[in-house]
Amino acid sequence: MRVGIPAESRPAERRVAGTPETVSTLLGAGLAVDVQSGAGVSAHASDDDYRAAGATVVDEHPAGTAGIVASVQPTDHVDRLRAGDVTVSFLSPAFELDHVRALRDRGVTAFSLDLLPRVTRAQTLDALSSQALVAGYRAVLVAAERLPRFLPMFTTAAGTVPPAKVLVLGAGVAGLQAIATARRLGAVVEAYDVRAAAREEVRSLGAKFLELDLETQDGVYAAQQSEAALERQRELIAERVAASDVVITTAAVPGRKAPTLVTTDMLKAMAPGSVVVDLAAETGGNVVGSRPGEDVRVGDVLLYGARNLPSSLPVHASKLYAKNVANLVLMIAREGGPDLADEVLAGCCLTHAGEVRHAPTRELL
Amino acid sequence: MRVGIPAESRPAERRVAGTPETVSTLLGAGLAVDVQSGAGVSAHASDDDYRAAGATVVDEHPAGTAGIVASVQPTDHVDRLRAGDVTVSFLSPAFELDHVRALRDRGVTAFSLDLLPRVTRAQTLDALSSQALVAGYRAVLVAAERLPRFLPMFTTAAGTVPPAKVLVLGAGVAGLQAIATARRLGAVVEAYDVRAAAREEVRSLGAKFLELDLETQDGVYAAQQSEAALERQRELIAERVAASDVVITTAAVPGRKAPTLVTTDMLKAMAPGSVVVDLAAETGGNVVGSRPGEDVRVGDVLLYGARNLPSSLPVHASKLYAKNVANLVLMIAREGGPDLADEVLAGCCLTHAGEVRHAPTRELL
Amino acid sequence: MIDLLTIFVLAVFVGFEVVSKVSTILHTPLMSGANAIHGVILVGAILITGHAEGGVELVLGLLAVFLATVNVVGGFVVTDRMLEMFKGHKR
Amino acid sequence: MIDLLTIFVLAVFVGFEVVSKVSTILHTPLMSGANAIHGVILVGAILITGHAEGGVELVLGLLAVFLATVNVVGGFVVTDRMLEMFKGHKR
Amino acid sequence: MNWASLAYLVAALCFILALKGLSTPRYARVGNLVGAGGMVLAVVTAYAHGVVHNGLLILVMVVLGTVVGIPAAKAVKMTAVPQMVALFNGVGGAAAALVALTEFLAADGDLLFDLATVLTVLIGAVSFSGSVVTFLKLQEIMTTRPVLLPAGQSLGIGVAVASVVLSAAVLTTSSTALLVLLALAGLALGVLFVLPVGGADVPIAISLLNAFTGLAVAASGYVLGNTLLIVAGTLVGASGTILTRLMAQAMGRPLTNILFGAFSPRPEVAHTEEQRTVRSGTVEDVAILLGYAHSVLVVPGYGLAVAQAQHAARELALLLEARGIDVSYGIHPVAGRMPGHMNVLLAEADVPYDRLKELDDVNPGIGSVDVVLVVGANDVVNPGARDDPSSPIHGMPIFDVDRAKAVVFMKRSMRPGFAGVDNSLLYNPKTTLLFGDAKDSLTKLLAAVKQV
Amino acid sequence: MNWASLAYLVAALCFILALKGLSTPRYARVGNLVGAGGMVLAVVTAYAHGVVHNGLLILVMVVLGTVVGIPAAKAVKMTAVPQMVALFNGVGGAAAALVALTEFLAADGDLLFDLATVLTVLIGAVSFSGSVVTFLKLQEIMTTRPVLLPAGQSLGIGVAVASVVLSAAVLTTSSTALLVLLALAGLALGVLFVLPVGGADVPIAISLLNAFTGLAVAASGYVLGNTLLIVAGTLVGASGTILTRLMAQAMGRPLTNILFGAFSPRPEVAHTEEQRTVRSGTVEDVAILLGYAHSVLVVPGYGLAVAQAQHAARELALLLEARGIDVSYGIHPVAGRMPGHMNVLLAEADVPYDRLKELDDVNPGIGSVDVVLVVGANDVVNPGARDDPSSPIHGMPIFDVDRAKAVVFMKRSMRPGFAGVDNSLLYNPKTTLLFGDAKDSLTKLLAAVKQV
Ligand SMILES: NC(=O)c1ccc[n+]([C@@H]2O[C@H](COP(=O)([O-])OP(=O)(O)OC[C@H]3O[C@@H](n4cnc5c(N)ncnc54)[C@H](OP(=O)(O)O)[C@@H]3O)[C@@H](O)[C@H]2O)c1
Ligand SMILES: NC(=O)c1ccc[n+]([C@@H]2O[C@H](COP(=O)([O-])OP(=O)(O)OC[C@H]3O[C@@H](n4cnc5c(N)ncnc54)[C@H](OP(=O)(O)O)[C@@H]3O)[C@@H](O)[C@H]2O)c1
Ligand SMILES: NC(=O)c1ccc[n+]([C@@H]2O[C@H](COP(=O)([O-])OP(=O)(O)OC[C@H]3O[C@@H](n4cnc5c(N)ncnc54)[C@H](O)[C@@H]3O)[C@@H](O)[C@H]2O)c1
Ligand SMILES: NC(=O)c1ccc[n+]([C@@H]2O[C@H](COP(=O)([O-])OP(=O)(O)OC[C@H]3O[C@@H](n4cnc5c(N)ncnc54)[C@H](O)[C@@H]3O)[C@@H](O)[C@H]2O)c1
Repeated sequence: MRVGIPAESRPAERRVAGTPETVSTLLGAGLAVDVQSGAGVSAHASDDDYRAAGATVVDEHPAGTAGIVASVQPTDHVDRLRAGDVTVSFLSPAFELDHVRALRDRGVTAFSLDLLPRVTRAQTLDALSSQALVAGYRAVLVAAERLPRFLPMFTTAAGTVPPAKVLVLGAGVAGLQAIATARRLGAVVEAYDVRAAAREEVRSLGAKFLELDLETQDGVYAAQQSEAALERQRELIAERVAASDVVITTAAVPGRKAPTLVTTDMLKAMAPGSVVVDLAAETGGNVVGSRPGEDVRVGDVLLYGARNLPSSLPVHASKLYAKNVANLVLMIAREGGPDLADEVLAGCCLTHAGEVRHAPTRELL
Repeated sequence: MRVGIPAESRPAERRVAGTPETVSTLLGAGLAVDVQSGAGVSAHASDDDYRAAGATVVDEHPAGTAGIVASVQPTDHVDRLRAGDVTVSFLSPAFELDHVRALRDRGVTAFSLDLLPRVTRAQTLDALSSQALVAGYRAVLVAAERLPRFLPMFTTAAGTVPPAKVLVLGAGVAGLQAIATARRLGAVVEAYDVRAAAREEVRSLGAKFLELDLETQDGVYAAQQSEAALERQRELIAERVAASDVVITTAAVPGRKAPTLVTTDMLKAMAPGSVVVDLAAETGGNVVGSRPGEDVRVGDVLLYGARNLPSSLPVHASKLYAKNVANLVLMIAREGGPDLADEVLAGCCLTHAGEVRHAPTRELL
Repeated sequence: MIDLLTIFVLAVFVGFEVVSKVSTILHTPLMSGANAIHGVILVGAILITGHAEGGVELVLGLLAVFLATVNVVGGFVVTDRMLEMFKGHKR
Repeated sequence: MIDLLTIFVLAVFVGFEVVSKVSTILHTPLMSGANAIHGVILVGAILITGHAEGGVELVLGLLAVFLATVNVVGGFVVTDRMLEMFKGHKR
Repeated sequence: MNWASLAYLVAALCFILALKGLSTPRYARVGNLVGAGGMVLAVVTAYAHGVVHNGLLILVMVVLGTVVGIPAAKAVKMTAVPQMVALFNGVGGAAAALVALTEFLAADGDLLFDLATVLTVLIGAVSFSGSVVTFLKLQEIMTTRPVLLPAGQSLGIGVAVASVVLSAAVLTTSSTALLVLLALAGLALGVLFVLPVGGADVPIAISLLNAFTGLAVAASGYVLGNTLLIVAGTLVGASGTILTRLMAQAMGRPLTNILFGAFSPRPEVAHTEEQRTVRSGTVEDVAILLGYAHSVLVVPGYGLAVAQAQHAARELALLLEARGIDVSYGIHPVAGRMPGHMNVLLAEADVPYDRLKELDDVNPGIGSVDVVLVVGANDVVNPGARDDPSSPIHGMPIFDVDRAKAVVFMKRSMRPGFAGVDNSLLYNPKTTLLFGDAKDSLTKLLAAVKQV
Repeated sequence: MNWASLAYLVAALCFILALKGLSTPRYARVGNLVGAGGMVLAVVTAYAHGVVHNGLLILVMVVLGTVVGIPAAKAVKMTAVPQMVALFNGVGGAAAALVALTEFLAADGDLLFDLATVLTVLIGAVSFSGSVVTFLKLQEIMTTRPVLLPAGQSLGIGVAVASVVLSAAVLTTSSTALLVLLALAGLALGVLFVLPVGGADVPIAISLLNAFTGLAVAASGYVLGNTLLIVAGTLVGASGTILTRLMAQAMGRPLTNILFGAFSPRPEVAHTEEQRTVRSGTVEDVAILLGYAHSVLVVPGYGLAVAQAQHAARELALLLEARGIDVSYGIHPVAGRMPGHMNVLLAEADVPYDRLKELDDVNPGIGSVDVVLVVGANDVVNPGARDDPSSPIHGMPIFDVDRAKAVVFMKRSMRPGFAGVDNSLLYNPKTTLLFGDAKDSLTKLLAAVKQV
């Protein structure tokens, strides 16, 4: 079977779904690999590197020639895909309904990494985690860059600089990594999450868990909360937001618009020069007024809406993503084609044989 | 006596020589303070804040009205200064000879913080140190931001990311802080400096000192090296530069052009995506081809020439600088006017009563 | 008599003090070693048998000598085997 | 005689063991306490004086009683004073 | 004073030094040898100085005893050593009783002599029969569970009272028959004493019986007027008592339960724990395990993070390294709760990167690792992920720490990890569990390793 | 066996327990009281049971001794305690010698009796005169420096030989006159023994003389046939010997130098150190100082960074905090070699920010800080910066740690810090120096504090 790695075409996407390293892996498993020329340029992998690893470098997008097309963003050229072709990417189906329809109509078997069930066995395919790791790390760098203050404390002959206070809202993978990175840089960190398990996880990174008088949730993912509950949460965290120099929000509920946690009034109560990074900006935003990829000034506060943060670390984000993809491709190709009885593959299969298999997406269509 | 704090006018200068905090200190010592309107805006100190601290907010530049004008960059409006007026700022006399002449001719008593003798008693006035602290910290953030890789190591289900290798050349105040910050972020750091004392200082931050087969220097400041010695140094460090993901150079010899440590060939030998930050770009550069304030691509390597890095952290850079300035002003005003018999004041007095008192500058004129 | 009592009291102290800081891993070897030491009853057995004039006393005495010898010999040997793990390893 | 020797040997062991782990700060108090204890020579002094039939023996004995008493009383009191720093402070 | 007394004194000295040596790992072996040397001296002295008749017969018995004792001691498997010690202890007790009995037959003495005789015979008999029963238990010739006789309590009290009455009778009548009866009562008492003692407590009972034998020997010393027996017996009695208490403490067993099992009205119900047994150790055990290892692998997990034990782990590793032990860290890709969780913590504690090993670095050579220290990890070392296809975590790669020579597992309880599945490694005979907060345990371990 | 012997045995027991108690801070006081109790029991027993004549006179002397002893012990300044102990020790030695002499006059005995007498008299005399000389030295009535007599060596050897000859003579002749002569020789020997001992070694000499007195008392026990004296004397002799060795070790002095000062051909030249003396302590001293403190201030400096001792410092602080001791860190603005040097390190070791105190937080209340732990700092605690206008660092604000109750200074040598100026704090009587690499010292301290 032939695996195709296209060059990404969406704006500001600097990652690539295959690296020379994973090309070797796939070849070792008996697959052939086509890489579109220039696919790895932003991730500092040249066509020559791919060739050295054994890939065929092709000029055209591999849709229609490769049996499996693996990309970061939803594949271009759906019109060239043949029935039975397989695609692997982040599909964000809720935001890409047209694309999903096209895939369905052409009889493509589309796997979306954002639907992957988070069972132990699927950890090596878990691209949501690997990219959230990147996002969490970058979020802190982005904030530190924009902050007119130090994060760490310094006692110097010219006076003492207190450590910056960082508040992280949402302690999933990205949130935890943000906590860890901010702590490394010497900030005083506190964090909040609705899930009960988060308390211990936050503390396990040496940060303070914000105890709010709110109901907590069990389970691995957060469930949708009522508007009343969110309102109450906003009230309770307002004071902590005002006391912070940096706020990083990462709250998400899978398949839903991100919950609104920070209002404009709350921003205005922050000290001049404070920075807020909204990692959920692309899915509706945790902060009112955040715009993906833009710096917005709210009074004397800077609000940055994240847009594809993993792309800003293209080498390593690609390394991790490509590894996830390769593991998934190997699983798909194991018996010559995807075994949809397998819990993991079934979970992340979006369309197959003319059907949308993911129930929430089917409902949206 | 009246102290004037102007708004800085040079491009990209975001610091201010007085903060509401230091205004209070100066007032407490019986001085009056004029602050030019908008002086603190980039450092997030509003006119109201200054007023609240007791300063008079004036519309005009305080030159000619205040007895002591304290600024970050050399004062504007030298033509308005009166004989006997005092100025305090970073003067970088070697690069500002016209300005020095003007000060001398007008009979101004000008103190330059970059001439301050580094004796124990002067530590609270040591703005070179306080601003180098900022520069060292920012240099790492700037590099981390530009690096397409992680600095820290991560062992994850999608593979292991090795820690970035950071090389710091020159381990003065800025270099040491860069070492510390890079280590905090999880990088593997090695450093080199010509001064013998630097070995232990580098190790005291948990980093590795690069042992080169070169002569070391004693003393607090580095002395000018011969071109042959520098050539030999470049040869020896070439291999370490090539092995590094990030290089931060901070080497300086007071009053001289910065030594050239990294050549274009050395840059080209680095891995694609590597980042080099040249903190000495404004004084001639440690890296061939660096341009202050600009990102230069050399092959697949990014070379950033630093330009006024402290300004990119305006709140805290101003806080520290203003404290240094206030301490100096208090020393100047202690007996109604500067006591030039005092070793510290004498050391940093550039012009006085129509004379250039700093010998090296006098020679340059 | 008071001397024997004094000896007893002092020996109790020595016994207490000498083992009071033993580490757990040595509990069993120490027990075994102490066990071998109380095999010193062999001395008593030899003395009475050496003075026995035949009959019951001799038989009992000889039995005692046999049993005590087993205690002594077996005790020291088994202790030594247990302690092989501490044999000459570094430091 | 052998009993006294045994007592001596055992007492040596007890003496060694009992103080072998003393911390530096207690060196002086321990020395002082031990000093008070050897004032037990007072017992000897009382015994010989109690049997002395007058003359030189009585004088020497009484002198010994006096000196030994000073040793005992002074020793314990001064030790106690030294140890005041360890008085009932926490734990 | 004669040369024999002096030789006995030297032997006594050897015994003291032997016990002293046996209390520290470094000198334990030498100590045992010194003890054996003292014993040879004592026996030779006794033979040369004290034997008037029967010299040859005695020699024959000594040779016989040696011929029986050495092979028995050499053949026994290391796992069967406790029952062997019990047996040796029993014969020692019997010998003491016999010696006193014989002397009682041969000589007349005052009340104190009789008292010492009574004590020797009684305690020696108790020690003998008790040791035999513990032997049977440990050898699994009889059940290892506590044996609770019907009316065991009344029986125990009855025999105890009978012994006291008989003792008094012997003291007043000096009757040999009564003394023999007393010996029988002692035998019964020994059996009753040990029967209710269950599995794990048996070694403690052996230690106690050992101390008893020591006392019997000391008492026989009074009977014979032999200072060496007094000193050596007392030494063993005293050190054995302390040791028994230490052992009970180390195992967390109240000594009184064991001591008075036979006399307590409602004996403790045998613990109905799960079938699978776990072995939990003390900090000292682990310290010695570590102190004598050549290579140690630390496998940190989420528990290390929860306990914030990274600094403590690092300190311990440094200490071990300073002793020339090779320490590395096995970092599992999904240890903790976020990617790189362990990296962040260990970097904070300044663990050098080159000490961090991944699965592929570790697993091939794990068989030669002496001790694996699992610090708050669980799922990532669960052999079920490798061996049990029905396990929900089957297929996740793990550290094969069950293939290392020994495993120390630090956690707070028997609760499972994130995946909620049971971990067979906990029940592995190679595994020593160290319960408690990881930071606590590591800090204690640090102190304990310094003592080794 | 009579009640008196039993009472003596109990008293002996009390003495053992007393020594045991005196070896641990927690039980030291109780130990001393137990010892005193044993003494009262022994003395009352002796008086009640052993006195035939002169009862009243004895009582008078005891009262007299008490009247002299108690006020002397109470009045003495804590700094003068060593010489007081020396004096008490001396009178004890004298008493032992007198007792033996008196018994020699009164009774006849065999060779062993004579030998014991000779030993008692000789050792008692040495102990007496030696103690008196040490008293004079410490009280500074005579010079504290080593006194090196011309021909001191030959004199010492001469007197020693004379003592041996005299002893042999007494044993053969049983002459009282010779015994008195021997006593005089002993007095001379004591003086010669102590004269060459200099300043810091004097306490070690006292401890040795103390052990001597113990031995003299034990020997007198043989003379009188009193077991209590034997046991108590031996105890003191043995523990005193060990203690002397420990003291010499703690001070890093080779014991032989002190022991054989009088006999060594070329006595050590008196150390010509600077006039100012420093006090260097052991890890145990500092551990106890810390263990009994309420508040501790850690002042880290460049040396902490050089030693990379931040983790060790943190561990120690945690241990102290766990004991309820208040620990904070004094962060000087220019500690280290770059602004914020200490911040970086302490953050790495995860020291909470709220424990970091600045100059203004610390100095006002520093008088109530029990112990300041200066870890590799120097210039930032140099009182010269405050007090000495001629100092090159005059004007730099410092931590006024010289105003705290006690200071522990950890560094490797007497070398100055960055500024190259001498630090008077090193010579402050409040200061204990702990030489060595800061990390090493802290790690040892950690272990030692756990023992306290
Ligand atoms: N790394 C990731 O990205 C990620 C993300 C999500 C989930 N996971 C999952 O998390 C698991 C990670 O495995 P793991 O071995 O690191 O952890 P684990 O399997 O969750 O086991 C952690 C163990 O630590 C013990 N523990 C907790 N607190 C402790 C304390 N204070 N002191 C001592 N022990 C303590 C717990 O036992 P006691 O309660 O008995 O003390 C528990 O058995 C895997 O199942 C993985 O799939 C990983
Ligand atoms: N913070 C800044 O920005 C900066 C910059 C430049 C200069 N300075 C100057 O540096 C000084 C800082 O004061 P400070 O008190 O921190 O340091 P310091 O005065 O330089 O003293 C450091 C002390 O640490 C000891 N030391 C070194 N290595 C050690 C080790 N491994 N273990 C134990 N002790 C060790 C040294 O004594 P031994 O050799 O005897 O061990 C030395 O006395 C000030 O004079 C300041 O003006 C500061
Ligand atoms: N099984 C595995 O191996 C595995 C691997 C990685 C992650 N996970 C788990 O997946 C879960 C989700 O991780 P993720 O990063 O994908 O989450 P996510 O991106 O879906 O959400 C981020 C976080 O936002 C939180 N959140 C939602 N609403 C919130 C609100 N109103 N206020 C505050 N916080 C709110 C969520 O609880 C979540 O922790 C975690 O529990 C993580 O442990 C499991
Ligand atoms: N006395 C005080 O209180 C005090 C305060 C702050 C700094 N200092 C000292 O001042 C000194 C200089 O600090 P700075 O930051 O101002 O220095 P700087 O900016 O003048 O120079 C930076 C570093 O570059 C090094 N350098 C020069 N040529 C080099 C070459 N060819 N290769 C490698 N390195 C080279 C120098 O040795 C110096 O360490 C340091 O020694 C510092 O400790 C003293």
